[in-house]
Amino acid sequence: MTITVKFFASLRERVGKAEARLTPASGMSLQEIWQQTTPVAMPDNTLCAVNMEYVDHNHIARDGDEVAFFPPVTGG
Amino acid sequence: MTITVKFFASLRERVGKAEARLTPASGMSLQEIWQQTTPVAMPDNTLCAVNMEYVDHNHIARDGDEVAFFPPVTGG
Amino acid sequence: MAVEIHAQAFDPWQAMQHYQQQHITPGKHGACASFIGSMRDFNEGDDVKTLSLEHYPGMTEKYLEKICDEARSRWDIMDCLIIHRVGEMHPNDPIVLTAVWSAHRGAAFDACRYLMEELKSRAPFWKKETLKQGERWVDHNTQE
Amino acid sequence: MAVEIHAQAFDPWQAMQHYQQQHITPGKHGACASFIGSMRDFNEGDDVKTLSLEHYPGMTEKYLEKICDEARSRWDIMDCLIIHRVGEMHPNDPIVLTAVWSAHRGAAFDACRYLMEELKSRAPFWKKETLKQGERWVDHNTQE
Repeated sequence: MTITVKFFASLRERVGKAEARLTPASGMSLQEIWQQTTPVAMPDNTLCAVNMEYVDHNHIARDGDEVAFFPPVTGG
Repeated sequence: MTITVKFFASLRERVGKAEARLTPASGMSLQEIWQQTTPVAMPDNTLCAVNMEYVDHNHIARDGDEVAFFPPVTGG
Repeated sequence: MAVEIHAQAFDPWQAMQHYQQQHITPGKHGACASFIGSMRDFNEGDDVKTLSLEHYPGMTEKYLEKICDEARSRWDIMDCLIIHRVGEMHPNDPIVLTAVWSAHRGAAFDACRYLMEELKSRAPFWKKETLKQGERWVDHNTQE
Repeated sequence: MAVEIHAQAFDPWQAMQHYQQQHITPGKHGACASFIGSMRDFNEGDDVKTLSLEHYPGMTEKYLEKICDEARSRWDIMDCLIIHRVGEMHPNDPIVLTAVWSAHRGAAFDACRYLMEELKSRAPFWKKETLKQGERWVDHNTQE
């Protein structure tokens, strides 16, 4: 299975990449996905989305999912 | 003394005049001014102003005052 | 701060843009909340063809200024603008504009709404509608 | 209902006017409440020279549409418009516009404010400021 991982804004800069691709054997929690993708510790206030919907850190990503990590939003 | 009396909107039409002038010997309440100016009964919801400030019906008008009677406001 | 009574149709968007360009220091405000009230072609279940708006010259401006001053004393706002039409108007014509500029959005939203609510309850304006069946004075304001 | 992300400067007043002309049936709405957020040249006590706004293409639009849908389900409104800038901008540039059309003013005011509050708390946008001393990510939104 393939999972696409995206980092935005300050997290992209901190992690040093905008995107990564994982091919795990089975579903993984977003916590595990972060750890597999970067040695950087996940900041406490990190927000997560799967397929462009907010989810929590324990959500399990599945084949084909687009996972995103980003800091608190500051638009408007 | 001279008091100018103005009527607006539906009250102007009901009373049949836009303006009147009274020359009473002394101060008069707005109730009395209305009665001196028109035989029409004052509608319950009539608003009063003296010199362009809201006042109640018992307010005493003085020499030089501009008194106005009008229905509930409906702007905006 | 400006209060304007217009006897002719006005463009509320252009008025806001012009006012901002002329009166608001660039880069200092973060928020502009505004409200535009327009003439509907129906009221109380009837078709309305034209609307005639009367005011009390002098007192109307005085109360609009008073309401602006109250808003400025209650909220931390930079400036505000009120424009109100009078005379005969047609469906879709803008009737009223209230606009408030401030550093932060909460004050702009609160003050803009305050201007409208106070205007509707205290500023001496009166509406008369022309229906198919004839004319009638509007005797109370519509629901908020 | 429309949600637009603009990579270039936009004129919020013209956008509202155009949207109304094209999408709002004349004479049916009595109220249009709007909010324009603009770039200030200061934040947290520092001078800000430029602001760079990043978003998550796809998710941002999805959440703005979701927020509009929620507003339409909660209040009796006719239409709404959200425009948000992305990319590099300068002090005084409009960042965001939310506008709501309805028959009565209460729904327009409530829904317009809801759009802004929800946008600020849920729509994936991130601001980076350029100061004299260098760049910094804005890590939380300003007070309401």
